Amino acid sequence: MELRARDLSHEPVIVQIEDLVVETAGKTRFPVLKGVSLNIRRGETVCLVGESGSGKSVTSLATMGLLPKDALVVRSGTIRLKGENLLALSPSAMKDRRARDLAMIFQEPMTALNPVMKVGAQITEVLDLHSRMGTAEKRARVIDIMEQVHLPDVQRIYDSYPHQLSGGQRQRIMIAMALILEPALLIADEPTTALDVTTQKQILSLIAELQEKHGTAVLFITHDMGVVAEIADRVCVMRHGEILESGPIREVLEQPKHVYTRALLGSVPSLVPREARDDASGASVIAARNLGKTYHTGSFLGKKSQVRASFGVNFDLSPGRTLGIVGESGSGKTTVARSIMRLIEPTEGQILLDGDDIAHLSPSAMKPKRKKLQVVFQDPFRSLNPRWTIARSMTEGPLNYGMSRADALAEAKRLLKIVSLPEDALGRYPHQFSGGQRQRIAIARAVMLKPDVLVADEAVSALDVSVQAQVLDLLAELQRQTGIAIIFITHDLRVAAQICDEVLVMKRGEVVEQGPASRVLHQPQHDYTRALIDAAPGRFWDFAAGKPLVA
Amino acid sequence: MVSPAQTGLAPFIAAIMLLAVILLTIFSPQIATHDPLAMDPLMRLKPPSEAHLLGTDGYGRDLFSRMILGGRISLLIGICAAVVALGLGVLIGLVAGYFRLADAIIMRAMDALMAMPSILIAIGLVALNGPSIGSVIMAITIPEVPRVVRLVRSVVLTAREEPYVEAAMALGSSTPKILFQHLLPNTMAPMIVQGTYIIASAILTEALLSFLGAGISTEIPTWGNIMAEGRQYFRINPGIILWPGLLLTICVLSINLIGDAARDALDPRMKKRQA
Amino acid sequence: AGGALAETTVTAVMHSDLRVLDPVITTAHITRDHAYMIYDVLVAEDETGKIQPQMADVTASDDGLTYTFTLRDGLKFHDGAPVTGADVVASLQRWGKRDTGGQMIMDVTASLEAKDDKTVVWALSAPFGPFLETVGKQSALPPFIMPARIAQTPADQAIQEHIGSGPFKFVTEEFQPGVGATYVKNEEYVPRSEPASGYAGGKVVNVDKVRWLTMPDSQTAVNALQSGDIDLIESMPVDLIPLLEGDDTVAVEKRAAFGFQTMGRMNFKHPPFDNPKIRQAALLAMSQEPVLAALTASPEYYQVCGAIFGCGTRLESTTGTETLTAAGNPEAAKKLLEEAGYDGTPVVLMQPTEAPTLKAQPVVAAQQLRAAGFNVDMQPMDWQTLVTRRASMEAPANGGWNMFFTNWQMSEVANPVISVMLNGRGDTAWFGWPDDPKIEELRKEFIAAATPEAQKAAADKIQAHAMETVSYVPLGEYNFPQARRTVLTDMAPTPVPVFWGLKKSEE
Amino acid sequence: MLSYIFKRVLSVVPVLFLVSVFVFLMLRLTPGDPAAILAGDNATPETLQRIRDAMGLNEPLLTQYVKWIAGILRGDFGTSLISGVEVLDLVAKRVGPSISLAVLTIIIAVLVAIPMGVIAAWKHRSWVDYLVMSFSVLGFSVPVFLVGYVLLLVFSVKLGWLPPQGFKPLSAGIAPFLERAILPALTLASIYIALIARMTRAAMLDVLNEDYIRTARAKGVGERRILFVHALKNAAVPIATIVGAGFALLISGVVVTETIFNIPGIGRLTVDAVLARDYPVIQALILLTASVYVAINLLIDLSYSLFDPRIRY
Ligand SMILES: Nc1ncnc2c1ncn2[C@@H]1O[C@H](COP(=O)(O)OP(=O)(O)OP(=O)(O)O)[C@@H](O)[C@H]1O
Ligand SMILES: Nc1ncnc2c1ncn2[C@@H]1O[C@H](COP(=O)(O)OP(=O)(O)OP(=O)(O)O)[C@@H](O)[C@H]1O
Ligand SMILES: [Mg+2]
Ligand SMILES: [Mg+2]
Repeated sequence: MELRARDLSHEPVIVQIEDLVVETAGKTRFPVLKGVSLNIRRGETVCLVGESGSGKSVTSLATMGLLPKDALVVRSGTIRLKGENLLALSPSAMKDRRARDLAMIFQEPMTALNPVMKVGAQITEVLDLHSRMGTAEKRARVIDIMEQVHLPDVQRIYDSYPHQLSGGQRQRIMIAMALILEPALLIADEPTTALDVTTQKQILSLIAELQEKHGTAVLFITHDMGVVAEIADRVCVMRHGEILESGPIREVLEQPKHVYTRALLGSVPSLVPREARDDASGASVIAARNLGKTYHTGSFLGKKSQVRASFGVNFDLSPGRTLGIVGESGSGKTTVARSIMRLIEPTEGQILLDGDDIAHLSPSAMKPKRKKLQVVFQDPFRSLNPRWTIARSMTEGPLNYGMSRADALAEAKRLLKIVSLPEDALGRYPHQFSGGQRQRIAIARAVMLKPDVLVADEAVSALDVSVQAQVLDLLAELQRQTGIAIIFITHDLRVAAQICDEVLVMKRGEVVEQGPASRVLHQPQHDYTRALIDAAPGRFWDFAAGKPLVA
Repeated sequence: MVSPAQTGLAPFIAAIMLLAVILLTIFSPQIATHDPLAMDPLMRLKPPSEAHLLGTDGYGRDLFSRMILGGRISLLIGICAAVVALGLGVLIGLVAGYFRLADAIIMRAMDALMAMPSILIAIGLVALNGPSIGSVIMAITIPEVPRVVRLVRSVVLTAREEPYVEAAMALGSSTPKILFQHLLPNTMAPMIVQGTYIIASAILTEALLSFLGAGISTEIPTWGNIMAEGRQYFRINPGIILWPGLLLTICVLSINLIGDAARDALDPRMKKRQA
Repeated sequence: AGGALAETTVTAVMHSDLRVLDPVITTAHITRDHAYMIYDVLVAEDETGKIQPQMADVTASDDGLTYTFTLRDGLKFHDGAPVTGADVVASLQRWGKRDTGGQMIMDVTASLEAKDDKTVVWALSAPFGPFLETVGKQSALPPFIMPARIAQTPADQAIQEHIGSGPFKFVTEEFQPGVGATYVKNEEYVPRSEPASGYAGGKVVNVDKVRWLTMPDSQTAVNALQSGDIDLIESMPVDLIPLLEGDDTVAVEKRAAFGFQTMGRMNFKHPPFDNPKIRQAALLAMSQEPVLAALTASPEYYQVCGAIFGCGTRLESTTGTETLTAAGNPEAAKKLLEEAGYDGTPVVLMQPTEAPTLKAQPVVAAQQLRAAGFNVDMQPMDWQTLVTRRASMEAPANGGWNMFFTNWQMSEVANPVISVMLNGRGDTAWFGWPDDPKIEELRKEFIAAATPEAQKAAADKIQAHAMETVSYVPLGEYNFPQARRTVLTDMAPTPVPVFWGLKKSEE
Repeated sequence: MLSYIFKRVLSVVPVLFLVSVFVFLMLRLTPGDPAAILAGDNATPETLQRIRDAMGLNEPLLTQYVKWIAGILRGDFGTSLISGVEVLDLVAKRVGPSISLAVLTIIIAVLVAIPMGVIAAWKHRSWVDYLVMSFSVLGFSVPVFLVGYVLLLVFSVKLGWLPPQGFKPLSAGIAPFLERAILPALTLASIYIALIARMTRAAMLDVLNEDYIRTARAKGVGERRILFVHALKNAAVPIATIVGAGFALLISGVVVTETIFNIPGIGRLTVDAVLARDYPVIQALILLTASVYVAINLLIDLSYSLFDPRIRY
């Protein structure tokens, strides 16, 4: 695969956004977009990238005329669609343009479809609104577009409700709905973020295929540089409501002009596995033997249903080393983590902490062991009690184990410095910090107890790449200083490649492949691992180096 | 916090009206023109006059004085009922939300309590203990408890899944510590809101109980029993019902409006919408 | 063809809700009123208070020891069976187990037998002066005649069938306690030939159907009367009379000369009212008029009266009630209390909260007692709790009581035999349980009295004694008027609302 | 689905069992003695004792309870202690009015409240919204009997349009039924409308924030269709839930309304029975209302799958 390098300069400009300024409504106006300009030609894909909150979604919603009325308003600028200024249109005229001339698909396929309407009807609704076709004709048209998005068993799916479809299928329905009237412009706001890598790959190629076929202009919003490398003709990099840099994909990736772009690209972890560190001690601090967990659900009256969320997990981890657990959503990664942490009681196997089996200890017997096992969760917004000051959150553990408050506070200060947060952070509340800062606080809190093992469940998945890089560096630094063993759970192979010594690949609760990171990621043995690696977007490109990766 | 522009003026007007009613009742001994208990049956059901601002009731007692003292007791009943219901409800709800085993049993009992018509339980309980203030408060409180329990339980069930609670477990915090320090504060916002609704509905329920003949003694005036006694004179002297009714409505309305405003202000989803 | 003549239905809202249908098991007035509809009585009182034959002629032997009842012809129960002597005997026996007067007669009964289908002979072992009055007078528990098979039901168990020989038949299917009851004209009934007078004479029914409705809200009843939904409100709240003023389709009037006596009763068993002086003080503290005013609203419908047998009656005497009928004498009461060494023991006053004719008395009385220095603990409760609690002989602190209030129809207190408050037999006496041998002696004297003058003399002594020991505190008489639509005419002026004789005209 | 229904019905059993225990204990611990009320003013203590014996009130509580439950299982709810009428018969005659009143109320409430709530949510923070919300708060804040009296005063007494009291069954014709039922139903509906309108608004506000509403807008769907087709059906579950939960409110309202408008329903029957300590009647009635409440909420639970295809049993 390669970067796109099509010459589209002969194609007409479909959308032209000029000097778009969007502010918050109400008395205190706060600029959200500070004069954004961009244009997209027929058949062209423009990717909008940038950190969270930079204004990507606002740009797209403004174009659709869907800004939340009571919150955001367009102050100035124009948005022209084939020469016509959309901002000047009446609401009903704008309503008429939607779906016909410009369409949009959203990030969450799970929530973007009306759960109580059959998907066929939801697609048909577009035709109801914008055409005068007869019933049979409409149905034929809908079936046709559903086939175009490669949905299987179209007749059945036509009469299905969204919840009866997989995420990928739902996203295909969204695409079908968006493209049925062959709009000139398709806006896709992170359409694949919520999908598995394999599904993501399919959706991306589907969009490319349909774009080819209908000559649609596509505005594609994503924060994943891999995806950008895969599909973009041109890239616009946004930050703080401004476009910092834009240009053809190759130009931006190879010679980024803006420092921010450079930093952004530099933060994208490489798919090349880190060099294996040698296992100095050899003694394992934590180990799993045939660990498994089966969930029993259903009420005490109802019939029991069982989910075998994980089984047959075996590993040994020695101090100072990192074990990665990768796999698709629902493959049982979190279940393993929670079992090890003894947040749940495993149903099979053993967990050996310093040689002692803790798999079935009672809460009181578990208490002294807890010190040695700490955890960092995925969502930085929910892993700190919003009502507690940072000081209180950080000292909670040590106080539980009898440390004096003064000592605990001193230790908290020390650790805050290590995670590069100001000392006065102690008196503040979580909402006063950004996601990345919160995640660093969570890590600091976890190491307050000087644990032997740290379990990080998707600890960086919710963060922007640049922030992600900082947090990963922090973990590595801590590990170097304290010799902590880390179990790192992620679905992102790039991240796994960068920090893991060993990798364990899970699929449907089962470990399908396990071994040193370099081997698993380089020479995958199992088909599933191979498929996973193949699907990783932009894997042909080395972003930090700004050049293709030579395999 | 939410600015007045966002929530409208209503809660502010409500707060002012409520304050006025509360002041009126707090200072009722100073404001009252007569001893609210002194009766003169030969002067009964007199229309408003200089001597009796709002006239007299069926025993020849001064309606105005009774009404403002009655407000004090009605409010007191409301507040006590809310405090007791919340206290019990939070405790039971925390336990039900956190311990699976207790949950099944507690929730069945709560379902049973919910299924029994509250007004009938209340009448029964008042009959059981005699119509004292205490038993009326209890009668109003008990049917409210299951609602509070459900609310607390659902908050706890959600909060329990929050990573920060799991983190606290991982940090070795004990169950009571998690319950009272991590989970309890989460129930505060909905509880404050629920509390206002309980106050409002308790004041109304007290009035209903009096209306049905299971209220507090006429010796202790409340809005409810003033109205209940006045009901048969509705067409003769509607003031006996309308004046306390008006005060009660203003008061309950204000409390409800404040509750609504508090809910909007405290609801994280509403915050997000505004963010 | 059947529809040619419109059915006349009289719809009445009665003073309370009919729930108990057995006239022997309860003294509730509404049940007695119901019984007057469907049952007949042997002998009955006429307008002047004289006992007249109704179902039977009665003759007394010269020694006053044997009474012979001879049933008249044509008497039939609603199920078609003729009324026989056996039915009468069974009915009288059941009644004799429950009625106070009946019990006293039964105490001196030698035999009560049916000689044949038509004749019943009642032999006494000792003379019983007010025999006919007890059997024939309208009271809370008159002896109604029902079929023997029904009357054989134990006196403590409610009867299940409601069959009498009276002028109306009870429609069992339409009976809904709390809602209403329906009576239809008994076509088979043969009225006596004399004109109706009081409860005696020919009970001629001029309407086809009578419906009694319950309306818990008196304003609703007034609304319904004005809208023509109902024809009669038996007991019209005086306060609401102004609503009917100016409406000439409606008349408000007193039914009968005599109404009710309202009274308070103290508990003789427990302090402070076990002390006669303190009872006296309570009597001195009280005054009738405020109580009556709170209860009845307008002086037109109440009367201050200290006579325990009623004002305007043959036995009237007002000895010992001078302060009661005036403004009371709190000062004297205070002094007496001091003398008696009253130590502030709380007086538990039971106040029913939901009985319209009973809730005002304790409230006003409490204020009067407090003014005289009593420490009053007024405990509100519903009427049911009250009737249960007043049966408790425990100390007030353990669920007992010191004082409660109730009302009697004048006929129920009209003489010392009937009036239960004058029973002085200690623990078997009426609630309050006075142990008062003196009054028992006086009552015997009354029973034994041969002439009206001797009876009056005995009654006077009883009045004086009762007030001295404060057997109870009479709080005056009241008489709620009825409100009827003027389409109803010819209603009998009896305290019990009877539905024979009255006519309903087309509108 | 069937097995779910079976399970749900089964889960009702412990609830009703607890209800029966609560009621039974509550009554037996209450002072008040049906024997005393039956006997009247001049009964002697022995008479009372004998009547109590005859009523079976002197037996141990557990025996009484077991007898009662055993009776119910045979379909025998006993007889009224006071009037001697069979409880089942007594209640059967009284449920009609209450049910027809309740149904009429619910119909009125739903027809009025849902459009109110929808419009309030649509015009969020406009004066329409405030108007609807003010009305609905007011509905909660005025005592029911006041509403009843005022309606009565205006429509029957002053205007003379409607009869002031009483009840005619539906079998007597729609007009006579409505004529007498409309005022009580409106009285009852005031609070119910408030409740449903408020919940509808809240549920609609939630739904209107959902992604699929944005999707619908992106398709060019008009406002009315968004409100009534896309949003309302999604908001139906919480609305249906509140309709069920509001049933409890309805009962307490019914007690009062039946008194004011003199409707021979079970509300009044219950109050009368409580005041008269007519144990079998109270027990049967509370068990009945509890069962109806549970059944309604069960039906509503099951109805969720009509509104929301994700819910399947
Ligand atoms: N409804 C709103 N009201 C007020 N401000 C808003 C609203 N929606 C977005 N904003 C603000 O606009 C800015 C840009 O938001 P936007 O959603 O476009 O970010 P984004 O680039 O799409 O981020 P992400 O990658 O997290 O989706 C942010 O600062 C955000 O706080
Ligand atoms: N509490 C639970 N009860 C029942 N089933 C559960 C429970 N938690 C998880 N599961 C099921 O166990 C399986 C594994 O879930 P798990 O959360 O471990 O996956 P994961 O690999 O962490 O996925 P993701 O990447 O989405 O976080 C899933 O099928 C899930 O539905
Ligand atoms: Mg976005
Ligand atoms: Mg997970």
